[in-house]
Amino acid sequence: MNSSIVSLSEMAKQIKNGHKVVLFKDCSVPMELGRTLIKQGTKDLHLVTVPTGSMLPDMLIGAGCVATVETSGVSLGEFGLAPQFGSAVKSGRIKILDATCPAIYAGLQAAEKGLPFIPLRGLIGSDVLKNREDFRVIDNPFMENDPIVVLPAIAPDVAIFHAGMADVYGNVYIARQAELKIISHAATKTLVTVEEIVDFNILEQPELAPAALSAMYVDGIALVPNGAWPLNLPGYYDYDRSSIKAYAVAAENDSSFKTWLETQNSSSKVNSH
Amino acid sequence: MNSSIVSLSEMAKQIKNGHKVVLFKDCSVPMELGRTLIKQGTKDLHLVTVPTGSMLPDMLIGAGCVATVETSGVSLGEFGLAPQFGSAVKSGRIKILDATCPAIYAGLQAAEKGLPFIPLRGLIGSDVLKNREDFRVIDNPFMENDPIVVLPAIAPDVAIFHAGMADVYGNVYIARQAELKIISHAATKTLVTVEEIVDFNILEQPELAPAALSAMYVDGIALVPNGAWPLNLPGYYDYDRSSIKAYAVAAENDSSFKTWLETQNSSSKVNSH
Amino acid sequence: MNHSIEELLIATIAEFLYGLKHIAVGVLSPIPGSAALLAKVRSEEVKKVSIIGSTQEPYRLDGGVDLFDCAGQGRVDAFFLSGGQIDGQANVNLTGIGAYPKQETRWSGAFGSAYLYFLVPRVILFREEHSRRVFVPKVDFISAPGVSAPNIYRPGGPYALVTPLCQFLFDRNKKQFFLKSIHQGHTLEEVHDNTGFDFEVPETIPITAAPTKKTLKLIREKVAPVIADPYPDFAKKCWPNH
Amino acid sequence: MNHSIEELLIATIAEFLYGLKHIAVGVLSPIPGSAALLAKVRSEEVKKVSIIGSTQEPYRLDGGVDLFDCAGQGRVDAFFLSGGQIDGQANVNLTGIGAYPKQETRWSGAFGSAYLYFLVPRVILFREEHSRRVFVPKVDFISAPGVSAPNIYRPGGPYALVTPLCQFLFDRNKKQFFLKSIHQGHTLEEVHDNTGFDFEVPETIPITAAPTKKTLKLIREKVAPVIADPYPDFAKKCWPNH
Repeated sequence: MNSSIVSLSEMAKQIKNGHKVVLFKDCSVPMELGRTLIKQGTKDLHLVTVPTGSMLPDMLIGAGCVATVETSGVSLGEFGLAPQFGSAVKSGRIKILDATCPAIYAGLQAAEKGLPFIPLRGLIGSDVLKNREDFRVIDNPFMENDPIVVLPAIAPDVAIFHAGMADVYGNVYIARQAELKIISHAATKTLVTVEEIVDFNILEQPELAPAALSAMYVDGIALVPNGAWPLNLPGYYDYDRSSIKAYAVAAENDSSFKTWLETQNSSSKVNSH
Repeated sequence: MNSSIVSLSEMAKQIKNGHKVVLFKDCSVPMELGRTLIKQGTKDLHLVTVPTGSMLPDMLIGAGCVATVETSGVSLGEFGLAPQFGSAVKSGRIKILDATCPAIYAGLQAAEKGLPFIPLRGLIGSDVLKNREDFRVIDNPFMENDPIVVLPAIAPDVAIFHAGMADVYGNVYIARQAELKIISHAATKTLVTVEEIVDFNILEQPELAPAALSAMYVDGIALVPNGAWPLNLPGYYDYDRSSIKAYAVAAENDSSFKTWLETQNSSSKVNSH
Repeated sequence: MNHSIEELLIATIAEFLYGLKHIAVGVLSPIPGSAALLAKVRSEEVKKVSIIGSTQEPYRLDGGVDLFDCAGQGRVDAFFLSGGQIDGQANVNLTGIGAYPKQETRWSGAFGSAYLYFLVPRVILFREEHSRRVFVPKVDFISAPGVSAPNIYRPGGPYALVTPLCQFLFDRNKKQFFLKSIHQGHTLEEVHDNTGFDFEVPETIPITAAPTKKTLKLIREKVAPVIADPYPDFAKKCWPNH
Repeated sequence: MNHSIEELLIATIAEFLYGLKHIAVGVLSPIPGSAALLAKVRSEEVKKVSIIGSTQEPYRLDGGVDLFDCAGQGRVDAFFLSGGQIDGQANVNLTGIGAYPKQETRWSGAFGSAYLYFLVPRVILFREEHSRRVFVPKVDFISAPGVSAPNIYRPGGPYALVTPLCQFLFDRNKKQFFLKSIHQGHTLEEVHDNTGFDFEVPETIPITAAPTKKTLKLIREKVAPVIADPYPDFAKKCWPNH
């Protein structure tokens, strides 16, 4: 048994005002943890979206939890632009650090490897580069007249995600979301909500072990069934399209967003829908 | 069905004199392909051992197939030093490019990402660095007075390894040897010998897919049961300790090594032991 | 045989893709996705079509890093980009309108464009709206530049631009679009009226070839059922009887 | 309670490991491996012992890159190195004897030493042969340096050196070994006779503490059965009755 199993509210308390929090975009989005952060009134987060973000960052921004967004793009996909993100950028309420997808991955991989920086092709001549004071252009040390961008490591305070299965030993099964290893290695702490906690050791199952995140990298696990709702979790549940659509509509203006938020706060949908 | 399924001898012919060939050390060693290379008289290989090597590079060096070894160490482990490697280094018959384990990984990961170079901590002050003209020390662009080593990408012509299972679509199951993805991504071509070829698509099995190397990276698959003998393959067979020991003894001097080699060449042990 | 505008666009884009080994398609791209699938069913050389974000074999990739690494290795031959604004130097703006950072209109962001536009040899620009709002003299924000100085490592870049009115090729030396053909029923005047940047025009302007009967059959029978998985609404709209 | 020299070395090394979260052990290291396991059974703070190359849970790592990345993240607290030669500045030679590259004797190579020696806070040097052949005034080849200039990023480095005769601590400021204790039955003269480099000697030299009854019980009952998996011959030799 592992002492890393905690309640959702205990987990949320480990995320402090001002923390740099890294979020993976794909089907591993800890929506219920996000709602809990809003309820507890977390402020001034620096979100890193890997590499892009959708409803979770938009909702956190709208609720006033966020000071900075480091991202390659925030959008609700087929449900349109991310309205709260858009209005926060426009008003200057949040600081935006625009990147490009592989730059986010590369920065996290640098932190994973303990490198202070990592090079990346592309970017030169873009306004993305022009507006990132923390990106540099150096000469390739191995070739004359070959400028190349170098990116600083991205070392978040906390990685958070939702997964299907953890075990009582603190290991988490991440299925095909291999990038969850990168973000967990890069972050100081990793907090995971899961659909189920099993008694057997995931690492001792030869077919599961290759897609397991070792307990060494996991600082907290909370049992939160439907914790990605209304987003999806492959093998467990699909998108709840009408709820996402309702969000997309509500988020279009601040007063309907506020109303939507109050509905969320007054009753968690997670264990009842 | 995939056209990448070939015979062992057709596969061996794709490895040309002078090729840079990358070998993974762990329980994925394509010993029978190595013996086939010796039989076909391949010359002047540049071996990259990931990150170290054992019997296969020693045997290839002894048989005269190798011009250069790029390695963090060659040894027969509990069976002692690698005798043919040692004598070839001493005589100057091969060029040695000494590295340290994470430098080999980092160089391959640079190639995997299409980066011309990658930084690495450590190494400064070592004679490993002093003797690698292709490693450089630069100033960390993000911090004053912080010298750091940069390594050129390692981009092999061919990656070769042995695995348990491939499918008829050209995908290979690599189990927990995640580094096999790195070497295959870094190499121009990847050639794989396997214990079995299955009819179902490995990528369509949710539990197998995370540990599968996609056919996109696989240029040839040959069915070679016991292809890692006398080394091991987890889930299939253990080390054949007496055969390795016999090799370690035979390799101690050139004449007994030659005798051993002739025995190997006269009859393949692979399908009969 | 009658065809829809979508079928014309699919067939037109596919012409740029035959013989390429690996074609990658971004999210929310049913027409480029269909074109890539058409290229695959028509061309044996096309070994892989990757649809970013797909969870279906054989279209998925091995996670998010895989696409970018694969492009870095030179293993992605074609990709598609769009833009809220695109200008005559093929600069693409996916970020927003107005003075950065507090833009009047903020779109999503650069996504992979600032990297893939440099690395993928054939980047096909595609936009379903052909207007002066989209095709501007100069983009407000360069999410990814169309051209680079000669010393910049850039094996990739813009190759063509396809719209509902016409198709352009991009000349990387002249740093300019070149009108390749106008679709049936449209005129050069219409193209000029709706394009905010200058482009080269050939002496005689071909009409875009209509998809052949065989091509249409392949689109309807082989492509439509596959693209219906990621894009059910698109497939229902285009091929209501299939 | 009687104890073997191996048990003394295991207990002595374990003293450096209590309270550390993650201890990693290289290949062919039964005594350091046993010491790490002893530290784990005695100390709740020790969360993970990684044995490089082990295919057994919970001792395996997630592949070969994992150890080095983990050390780069600052998540490996202790590691062990040995050397064909070790000198008084804690330089380690795993590469060979004679003029490089055509060395008279070529060993295997630097392995991870040229990296881990910089990154892991407590690197314990261990060698079962205490002789002037091993402990030289200056190594022929620096596979990994013991000390670095102050501007070199180096959170890690040599911490102690344990041999069958004695144990040293390494003083990173003075760049010198300091004799911590001599094992029962050995003398300072013997240590000097067999050590080719200078080291500091305290005024009174303690005798290395013998393992307590409780420690021996833990070694024999908890450590021996586990270390027997990767090292059956070692376990059989040390604990023939277990």
